[in-house]
Amino acid sequence: MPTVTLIEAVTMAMDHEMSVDEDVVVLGEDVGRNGGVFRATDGLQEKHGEDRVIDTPLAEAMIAGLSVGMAAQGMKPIAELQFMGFMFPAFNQIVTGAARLRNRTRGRLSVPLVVRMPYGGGIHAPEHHSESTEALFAHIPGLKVVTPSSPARAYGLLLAAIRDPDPVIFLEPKRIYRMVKQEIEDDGEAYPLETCFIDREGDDVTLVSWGATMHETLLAADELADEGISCEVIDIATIAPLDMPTIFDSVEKTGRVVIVQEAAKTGGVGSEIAAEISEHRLMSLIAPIGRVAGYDAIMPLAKMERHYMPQVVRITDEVKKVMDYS
Amino acid sequence: MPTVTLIEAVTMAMDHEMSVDEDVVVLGEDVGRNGGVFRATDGLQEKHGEDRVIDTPLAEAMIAGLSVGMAAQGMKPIAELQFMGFMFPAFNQIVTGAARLRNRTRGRLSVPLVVRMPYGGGIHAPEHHSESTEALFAHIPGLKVVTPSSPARAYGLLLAAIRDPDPVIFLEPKRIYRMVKQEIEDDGEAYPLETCFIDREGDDVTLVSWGATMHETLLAADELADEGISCEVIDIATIAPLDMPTIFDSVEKTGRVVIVQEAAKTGGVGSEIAAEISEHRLMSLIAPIGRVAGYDAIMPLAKMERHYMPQVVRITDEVKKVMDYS
Amino acid sequence: MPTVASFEVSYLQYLDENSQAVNDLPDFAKDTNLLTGLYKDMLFARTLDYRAMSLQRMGKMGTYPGTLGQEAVGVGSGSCLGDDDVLVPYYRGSNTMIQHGVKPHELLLYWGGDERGSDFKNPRVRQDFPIAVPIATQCLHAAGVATAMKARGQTGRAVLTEIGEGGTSEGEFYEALNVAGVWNLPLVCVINNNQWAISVPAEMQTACETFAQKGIAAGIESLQVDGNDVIAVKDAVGRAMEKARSGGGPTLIEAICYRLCDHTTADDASRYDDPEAREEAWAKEPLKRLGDYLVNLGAVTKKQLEEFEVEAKEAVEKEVEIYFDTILNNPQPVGAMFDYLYAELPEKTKAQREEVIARDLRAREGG
Amino acid sequence: MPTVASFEVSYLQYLDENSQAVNDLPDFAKDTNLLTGLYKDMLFARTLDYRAMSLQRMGKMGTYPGTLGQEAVGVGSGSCLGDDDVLVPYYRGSNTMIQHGVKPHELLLYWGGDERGSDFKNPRVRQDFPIAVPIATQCLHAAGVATAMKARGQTGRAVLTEIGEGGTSEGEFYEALNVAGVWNLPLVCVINNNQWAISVPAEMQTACETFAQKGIAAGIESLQVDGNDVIAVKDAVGRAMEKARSGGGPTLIEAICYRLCDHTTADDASRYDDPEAREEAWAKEPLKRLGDYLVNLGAVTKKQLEEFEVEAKEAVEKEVEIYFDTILNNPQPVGAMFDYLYAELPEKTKAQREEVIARDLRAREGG
Ligand SMILES: Cc1ncc(C[n+]2csc(CCOP(=O)(O)OP(=O)(O)O)c2C)c(N)n1
Ligand SMILES: Cc1ncc(C[n+]2csc(CCOP(=O)(O)OP(=O)(O)O)c2C)c(N)n1
Ligand SMILES: [Mg+2]
Ligand SMILES: [Mg+2]
Repeated sequence: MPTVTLIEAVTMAMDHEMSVDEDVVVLGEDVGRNGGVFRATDGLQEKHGEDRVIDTPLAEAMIAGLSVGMAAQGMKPIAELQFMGFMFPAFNQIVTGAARLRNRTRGRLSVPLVVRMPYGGGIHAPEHHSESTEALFAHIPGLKVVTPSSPARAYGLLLAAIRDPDPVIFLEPKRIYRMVKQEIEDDGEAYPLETCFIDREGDDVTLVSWGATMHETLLAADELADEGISCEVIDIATIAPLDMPTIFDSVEKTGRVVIVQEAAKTGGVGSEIAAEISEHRLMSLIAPIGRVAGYDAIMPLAKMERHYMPQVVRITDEVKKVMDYS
Repeated sequence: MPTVTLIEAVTMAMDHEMSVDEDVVVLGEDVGRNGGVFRATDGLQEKHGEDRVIDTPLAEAMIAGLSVGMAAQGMKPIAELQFMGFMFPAFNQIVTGAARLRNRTRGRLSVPLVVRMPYGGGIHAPEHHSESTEALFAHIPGLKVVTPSSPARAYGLLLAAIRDPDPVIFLEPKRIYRMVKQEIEDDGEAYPLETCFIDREGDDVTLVSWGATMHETLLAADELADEGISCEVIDIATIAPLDMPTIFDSVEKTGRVVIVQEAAKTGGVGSEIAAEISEHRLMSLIAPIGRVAGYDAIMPLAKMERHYMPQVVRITDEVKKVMDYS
Repeated sequence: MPTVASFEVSYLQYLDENSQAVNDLPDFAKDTNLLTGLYKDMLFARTLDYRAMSLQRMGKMGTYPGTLGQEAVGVGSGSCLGDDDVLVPYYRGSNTMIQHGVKPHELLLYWGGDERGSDFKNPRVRQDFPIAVPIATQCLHAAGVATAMKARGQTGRAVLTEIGEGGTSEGEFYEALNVAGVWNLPLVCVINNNQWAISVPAEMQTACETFAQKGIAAGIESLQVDGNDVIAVKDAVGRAMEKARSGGGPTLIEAICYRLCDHTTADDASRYDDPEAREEAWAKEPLKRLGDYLVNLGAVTKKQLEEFEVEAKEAVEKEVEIYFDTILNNPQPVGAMFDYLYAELPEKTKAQREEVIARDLRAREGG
Repeated sequence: MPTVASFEVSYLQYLDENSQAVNDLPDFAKDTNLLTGLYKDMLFARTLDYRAMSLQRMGKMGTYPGTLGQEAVGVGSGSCLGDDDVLVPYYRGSNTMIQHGVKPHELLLYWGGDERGSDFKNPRVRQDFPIAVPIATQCLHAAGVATAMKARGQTGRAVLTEIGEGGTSEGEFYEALNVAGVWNLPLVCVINNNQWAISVPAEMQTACETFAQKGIAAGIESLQVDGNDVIAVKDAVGRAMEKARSGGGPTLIEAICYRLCDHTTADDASRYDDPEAREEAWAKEPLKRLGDYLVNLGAVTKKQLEEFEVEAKEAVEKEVEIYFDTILNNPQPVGAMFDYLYAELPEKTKAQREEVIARDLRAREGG
């Protein structure tokens, strides 16, 4: 079994699916000869040819809109947008095009499309390269939104996304692209979408996160364990549609929740999770729902970005606050 | 005092501010000779001239991007986007351009811009003409998002928006454009932003809404009063940044909350309000937080749209559920 | 300064304003039966238009974008579509769509506010896109369909898309042409230059003297045709489609006509249109143009033209009947709001579907 | 088919690859002091570039987009900017910005990850836009600034903006040119055609034989210049700016050169660039071009050129010192993250500001 990083797992999943399904094609800026600015498509063009790993002109609306047309013909495009900060020109096509075609035509046409993009901060990248705006996609009916927090999940969830008959926004937490390696069998086994993963069982408090901040969340859980606080840690993995039952079960057990997100706090995915809990499991709660999040500020440039992001200490502080609540 | 509809109040506010501030200009598709497809700019070009009420080419990104440039020079553009469904091409310029310029330049340049757009369903409009995606703007630091629920508020809040030194997204609930008339003095008095309005005082449950659904929410409160349920009704008016203290005070009093929004439930502004309450006033709650919202489906075409939207009966049902909770 | 590149835009017209042939007609146009067929199709278009507007006025349909004065653009272009071609229309594309095989009552359903109007039942058009309301987005979808055809080596197929002259100001229009050019896609894009984008006249959209020249920015063949002359439209689009099908790449065609109706039923053009300009435009309109030509030629009589009108009305009425029958006797169940969102409805959303169905049931049972 | 419109794109060059004058030089170029100044400015640009890259390699700066081989485009264009003009640069516009008056250390600050680098202190450039990273967005800002100038009747002012040849595939580029055309805005747009958009060569962006011809789609004057010839760049941009200032409207200028560096410090061009093509391009590069010309002319000696290098290094080092001094001795307080979001921080956000400050304090106090 190869031992791979998260980004290598992304490549592996695309490679696998391109090998077994000739309708799968990859397109985007610099995905071909260059193998992607992060190298997510490294080697794919050499192996699958220029017709299936396509360097496009520089235009994100075009990449998305073109993909809608291709998908409507039964192809399965995997479109790469270079950074989430550059998805905005494509947003029109994603929302008014991709998300709606099946519904608009009562199922006559559909859009089996994956739009991949790296997101999040912490790598000292230039301006507009570090944002986390997954909540914008999560509000749009017709889309699915997925983000992996480990190489194995990247592989399994991306396979699921490619095979999904509907548009999936696949968000890659670039800060952890190369953080850890994992042994993964390249066996084409997909993971289920709309399913949370319980990464650590615990009794005192439920920590919910996704993507790169799973890393800090698990570290916080470790630290807290040393202090005698037992955390259950959930990786939601599919941001939309959310698997709330898994979270509800945990909340019933622990009665306390802290949600960790890198995105700006207001209107983030964490707010939706908190709202669902306050609607459906309010009476299980024995403490306020904590949200550790990026501030409601514009992601600062490199020199200050670490202050913006949820660090381990912010998580442990919040958990202690929630634990101390009475 | 003239008796005006909400849309006439919008026109009145623009007219007033154009008369007293020569930096204020109006631009958009069909805003000039035609006076806007809803007639919001009716008569403005005749009065203020073609140089200040400008018919643009048909391109929303352009309207927004141009406005950023104009605003950086100290002009105060009021840009009209014809329908919220057509704001998506402009979203890039609003998010990466308008919302950030002050922050990016440490205050050297700023964007005193208002982007107006009609939103919401219920008028049997064609496809893409009926959506409510205010939550997308509300998540973006650097923006303010405002929506009026009455002619007086339209006038006062739009004046505030125009005078605000930063970009304000001004959302006009088109379903109630002409629903009621109100006497308004054209005195140039602005209303404060970031301030909720308490439209009805009550003790049993707090109803929170904004825009067109304030209408159904108030009707529901009337009906419920007949049944002996006393509702406090809050119009948030400024969607971002939210005036939570006013809502918190009400929740402390009533212990019960139902939020009413027309937008799709998941990831809507209602989720943020619920999350804030569950973080800061959890222990005031004696019942789960109810959310009456548009479904997580694509806004249907005219024949089915009424089923999509929050009707009075859905609100009264939810309030009763919350009241019956024990 | 040496010249490193030069370009020309040409203009195609066969029948002039007085219905006189100004050029050698293309072969198809020597077949007067075929021309009579085109005339009848344009007449059907106009009849449907008037009927749809009257339905709207009676509150029996939603907003409707008429095609008055633009029948030659839609019918001429649409008549060039083969079984294997794909049409990616814009909202004023009714006539193009009908030419390819979309049922007129489907269009009534769509504009009447019923999603089933985009579930085209004719196998010939199952791959066609539904109407695009967000302007210019369709151009990219069309380029995508063309990309799929090319990737799969499907010569013999091509894509037709259309846009208004106002829509050419949108960046997505240009992005689509640009990629079509560089990838040599089998795509034909027709600009319906009807002089107006709602109230904004064409000369306020761009400084260009022609809309066709916008194709030069994409390096693709571009030309102008008289959009009131269905023969010119059909000839230009037909040749462009044939070129596209055989690997020759994309073409941009500007068809010049005049929007003789309001923008939609929600508009009142008298607020901004000049009555004289409109009067002038009426003199050039496409039905008169072809009708006079056929009468002058002796191919049809004036009396026959009148008979065609009766036939058209009958044909339209049949479509209106199906429309009414569908919305009155066979409305969509409310659950349909959820049934096509995804191939399979997410768990999270199932309760909402049940709620909307239960509420509807309760309301019907007289709650 | 009659031709209804025709267009030409011309090419401007004064010094050829061998530094020979191929055209009568414009007046300014007869002033060898001025030319020597331009040479020094290009040399400063190159020196700064190398230094910034070495800083990045040492981990003392962030990603940096070099301008090697493109010095004539930036210096030539920027030298045409007057006190009242506004520059709306793109991310590879360092040299244009410096020409107008942005301090080189401000650029280092920006790319070093400090927002204060966009708070240009020189009064001459207080109205200039900061660097635009989202490609093509700057073109619309530039058109907006030009709209303000026009609306206020400020003749004598004009706006310069720039974009890469890859960026011309974005719709917003085209939208900006189109509105500039139809409103006759005082706008000059320079395309830095450096042959590459990261790894994608120019011929994969578009089927156009020139990028200049994209202006034809906007109905505006468009031309090509030799982007390795600073005289040609300065002449073309200077005349275009003058035209814009005096109400003559917009111009699109394609400057052809070659990106002799990696896309940014995060890139490795050897993965895709052809060493031979790069070798060829080195022979045409702008410093050699002008230096040889000045030496041949006898205006400067080879030895002087070497002295210029020393001077340039010293000047760059001064800027680097200010950069280090600022980030090390005068870093931004963490609250700054909130201080420029709005003119006044919303109530809702104040607690967050306090939190970040308190946390920072605690961390410093050794938490
Ligand atoms: C992106 C977008 N912006 C605005 C609109 C609203 N709108 C509908 S039609 C129209 C005018 C279009 O004019 P043109 O492109 O010339 O086409 P025509 O209607 O004349 O056929 C506008 C502004 C829209 N549908 N989509
Ligand atoms: C909207 C957007 N998409 C993608 C990127 C990422 N990106 C940065 S530079 C670049 C290539 C640009 O090439 P070109 O326009 O030729 O300019 P050059 O870098 O060669 O000067 C890309 C794709 C971006 N910054 N903005
Ligand atoms: Mg038109
Ligand atoms: Mg380039």
